[in-house]
Amino acid sequence: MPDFTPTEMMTIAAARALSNEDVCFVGIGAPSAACNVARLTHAPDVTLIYESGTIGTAPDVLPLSIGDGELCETAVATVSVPEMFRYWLQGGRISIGFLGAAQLDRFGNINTTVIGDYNKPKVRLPGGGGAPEIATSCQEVYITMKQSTRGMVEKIDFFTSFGHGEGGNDRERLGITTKGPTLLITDLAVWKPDPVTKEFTVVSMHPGVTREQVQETCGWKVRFADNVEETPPPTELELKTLRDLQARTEKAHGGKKEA
Amino acid sequence: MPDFTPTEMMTIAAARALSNEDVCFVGIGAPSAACNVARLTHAPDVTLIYESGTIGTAPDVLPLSIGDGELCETAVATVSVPEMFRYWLQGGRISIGFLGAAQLDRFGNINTTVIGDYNKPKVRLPGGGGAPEIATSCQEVYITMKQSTRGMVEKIDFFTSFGHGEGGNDRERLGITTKGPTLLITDLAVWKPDPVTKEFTVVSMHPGVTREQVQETCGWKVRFADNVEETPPPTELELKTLRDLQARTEKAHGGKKEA
Amino acid sequence: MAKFQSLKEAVAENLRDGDTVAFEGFTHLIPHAAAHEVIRQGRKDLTLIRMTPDIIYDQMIGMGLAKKVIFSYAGNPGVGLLRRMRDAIENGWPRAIETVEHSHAAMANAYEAGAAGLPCAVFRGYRGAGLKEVNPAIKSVTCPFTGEELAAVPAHRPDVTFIHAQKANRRGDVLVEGIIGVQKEAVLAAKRAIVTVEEIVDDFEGLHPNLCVLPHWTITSIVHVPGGAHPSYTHGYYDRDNAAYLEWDKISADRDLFTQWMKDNVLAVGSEAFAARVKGM
Amino acid sequence: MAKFQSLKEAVAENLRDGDTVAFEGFTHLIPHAAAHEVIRQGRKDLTLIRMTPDIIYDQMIGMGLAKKVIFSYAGNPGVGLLRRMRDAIENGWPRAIETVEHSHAAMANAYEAGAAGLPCAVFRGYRGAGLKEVNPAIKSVTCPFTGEELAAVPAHRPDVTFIHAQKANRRGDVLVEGIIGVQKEAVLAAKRAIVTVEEIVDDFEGLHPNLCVLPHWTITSIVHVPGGAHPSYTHGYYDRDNAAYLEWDKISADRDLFTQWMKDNVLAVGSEAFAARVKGM
Repeated sequence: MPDFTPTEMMTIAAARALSNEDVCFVGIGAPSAACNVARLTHAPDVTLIYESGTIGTAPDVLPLSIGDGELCETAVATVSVPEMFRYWLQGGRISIGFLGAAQLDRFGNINTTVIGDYNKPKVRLPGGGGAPEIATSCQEVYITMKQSTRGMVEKIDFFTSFGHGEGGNDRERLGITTKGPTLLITDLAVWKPDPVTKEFTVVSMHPGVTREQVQETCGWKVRFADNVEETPPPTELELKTLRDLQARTEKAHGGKKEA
Repeated sequence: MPDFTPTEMMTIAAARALSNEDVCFVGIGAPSAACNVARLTHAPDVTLIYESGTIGTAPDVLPLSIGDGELCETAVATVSVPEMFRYWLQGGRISIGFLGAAQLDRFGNINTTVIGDYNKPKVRLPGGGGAPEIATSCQEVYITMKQSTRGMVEKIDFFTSFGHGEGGNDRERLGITTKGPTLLITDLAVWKPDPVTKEFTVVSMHPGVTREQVQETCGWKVRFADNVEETPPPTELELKTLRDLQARTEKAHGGKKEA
Repeated sequence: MAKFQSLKEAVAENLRDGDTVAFEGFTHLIPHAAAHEVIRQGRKDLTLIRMTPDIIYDQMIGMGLAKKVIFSYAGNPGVGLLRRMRDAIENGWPRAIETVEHSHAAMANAYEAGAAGLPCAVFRGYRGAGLKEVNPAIKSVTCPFTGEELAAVPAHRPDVTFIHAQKANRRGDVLVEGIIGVQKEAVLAAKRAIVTVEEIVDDFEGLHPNLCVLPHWTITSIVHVPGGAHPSYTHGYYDRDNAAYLEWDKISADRDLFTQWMKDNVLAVGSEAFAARVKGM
Repeated sequence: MAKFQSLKEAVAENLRDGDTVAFEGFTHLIPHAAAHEVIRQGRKDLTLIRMTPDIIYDQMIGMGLAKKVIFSYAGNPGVGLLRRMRDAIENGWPRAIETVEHSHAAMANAYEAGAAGLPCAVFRGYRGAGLKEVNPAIKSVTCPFTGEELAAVPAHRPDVTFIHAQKANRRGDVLVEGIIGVQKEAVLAAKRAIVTVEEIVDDFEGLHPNLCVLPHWTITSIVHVPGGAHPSYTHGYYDRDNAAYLEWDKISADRDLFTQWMKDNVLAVGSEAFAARVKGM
């Protein structure tokens, strides 16, 4: 088993959740790395869409923004941003939306807007961007984030995007027909919502991770599935693909001025 | 003064109403000929838009349909039909909409839908196409048609597109802010709406035309302006431009199979 | 995911009696070959959606396939009236058809709303227009900010959309160029989309990024039918057969002449006949 | 009709204190040179509209030009937070600003509605989202056919829109290529539109018909500013200066450092400085 970091494990576990048939709406950071590792390993035909309007893109390095030039150069087509949000996202064409979170609760509700009160924020975060509609228009939502008690909280300060509300059939009650968050991949574990309560439940822990570590880094009382599996460690190919991608990215984004 | 037909006079009088600053939404038949004669004579910079999505087009021959290939080949840009109707027509970007009519009343209301009852038509005409919104979204509407008591009627059978309703400030009452029909050009005369009643009034008769002829070919009691002018006859250049255009068109549309 | 198949297979697998179907192409790229295959397979009780019914629906209506037509301009462009459609409306021949009539703006917006996954389209339209009185599918919503009353029509959501396009690549992505009409919207609004193309190429290498390309996962079936738009045209391949449009006015004026023409030119031949029709155009 | 003029003239003639203004470009083609000219001319009390405020509005806000920002994602893309915007919101430095916050979908739809001449945009959005509770500009309409409640937001109608584009021709038509974002919509929604371009060419001969071209009669003013998007990029001309985005995180972290940087790099120089900044990129 090769050495790997928890973040690498998180990215690779997320990559594995994607298939050739998926059409993914990709955010920046971890989701982008995961989607491109999938594309470069087991899912060469996965369709990656960035909200800048680039459809079916295949960048050689990870973009720094969701609108880097390479996304357009390698895309099947690049459409306007209104079209992206109307025809492709709202039109129900996206199977998987990837979201990150500053704060997350056990029902997959996400806050990336403010810490503290909205009108007098302690910290003004970037806000939702595409997230409010990604969360409800994609057929499913996958969430990736590193675990911390600051991030995984009992109660989020602001509902940037809706997951399962207070659980159960809260989505249906709002008339939302998509599945919402069906997968949470952290640096320690893989979580899935309980079929009835919709509370995220640990179904797999990454190699060497203990239940105590998962609980210590999570702000709510963690539920574990009856049979918690061990996440298969990264393969040599997965790890090499991710590291090569990151090395290419590092080199490209160092900026030509410094070069 | 060269010889010319009433239809030629009509087309040329319509052409003269256009300027370099105009952005015209062009229908097929007489309006298309008029717009292109304007472009080929005194208004080389007039912008012609066809509802097929072709913006700023400059065809060498008149199209048979509003979507002929040459319209696209010579256009500044060709956009989708939803964009054409949303951004360009509804967006208020068109200064002049040209409309023809199967039936017209004295207030510029047009019928191209049915003769007789809508549900049991005597004659099912093509319908409105773009006309209902051209009539209300263009800054002004110019109407061209040949006079006949069948066409210029006391009461139209169907309101395909709205002119001045029953006159006066009917447009304002419906919340319509555009001017509506401001010019009617027939094979016999030029008409403008009375500033107050909005009834079409003859302001100019084509060379050799009498008041009796205008009245005989019109189904309502015709109002004449205090000073009815004589339409200046076609110039040599205007006539040559129109006839050359029509000759080129005839040749192109005869169809290559017969050629 | 796009399947490459024959027109016969594509129609047989995807279009059922009673379906709501759109054949789009705004003057340009009208999918005539596909319509002829549908006529040969004898589909019944179709609801036909199309901005400009044109010759293509005149033929389908005249052959009795349609129970309802949703449209905005029923003319033979630049020529005159659609005589088979008129005969069905005025005289019920060969069967009575229901019509749902809109303006172009409403139809274009309804496709746009369908592609956008919305239940209805909202636009500024039909002010003072008579269609509001005769078409119950025209309603309104009020702008919650200004109080303005805007028109609303149901989104188009066809069971099947047929279009004709210039090219597909081997993955099944489709390129539409020139007068692109409402084709992208009609495809994205539909449950299933069938595309006939002039040409299948290896890849779209070198294509400008902002062109109208429909990714393979938006298409159900791709069929190679050179000339498949005739007598409409395909930008970059062949011109509009204006003479055929003029000729249609005569053929369609008479029920017997029409019936015989359809037998000879549609029922008795296959979609491979289209290639010859555009030779030299 | 587009006038060709200097950036100084274009800003002086078209932008007034108190105006509502959009500087658009989705990561690509952000009109930095135009923003710097506005800062030099010291416009006040602006309402700034932009999906992603980015460095461009961080600078304008930090220099005290803005009284209100309408936005959907206030981050330094791929880097982190916008520190000058945060300082204004959290601490009122250099002045308090009002914020009107939307989702990307809402902002994109609001531009689309502005271009389409509508008073509001209607879309399926904000379901279960907290912004509905804190932004009174988010309302709803009910679909008259299905009863579904849809989100509605006011259309964007800026007094002035600034964009940067690849090319203008001598007539004043403008070509935008690559990631086209909401630029066409932002221009068509605005009362006046100012476009900085990399290059002015004689004509657009040979251009594909379906590209994003804004005709000259939709543009108020065209200004030739090579490099005018830096540190954003212009597809076909120069790449994104990612290092500058990373560096901004440090500059903007400190009020004094920021102020000094703005003096040296904005106030003391002219728009001709941009060409040098993209040399070799």
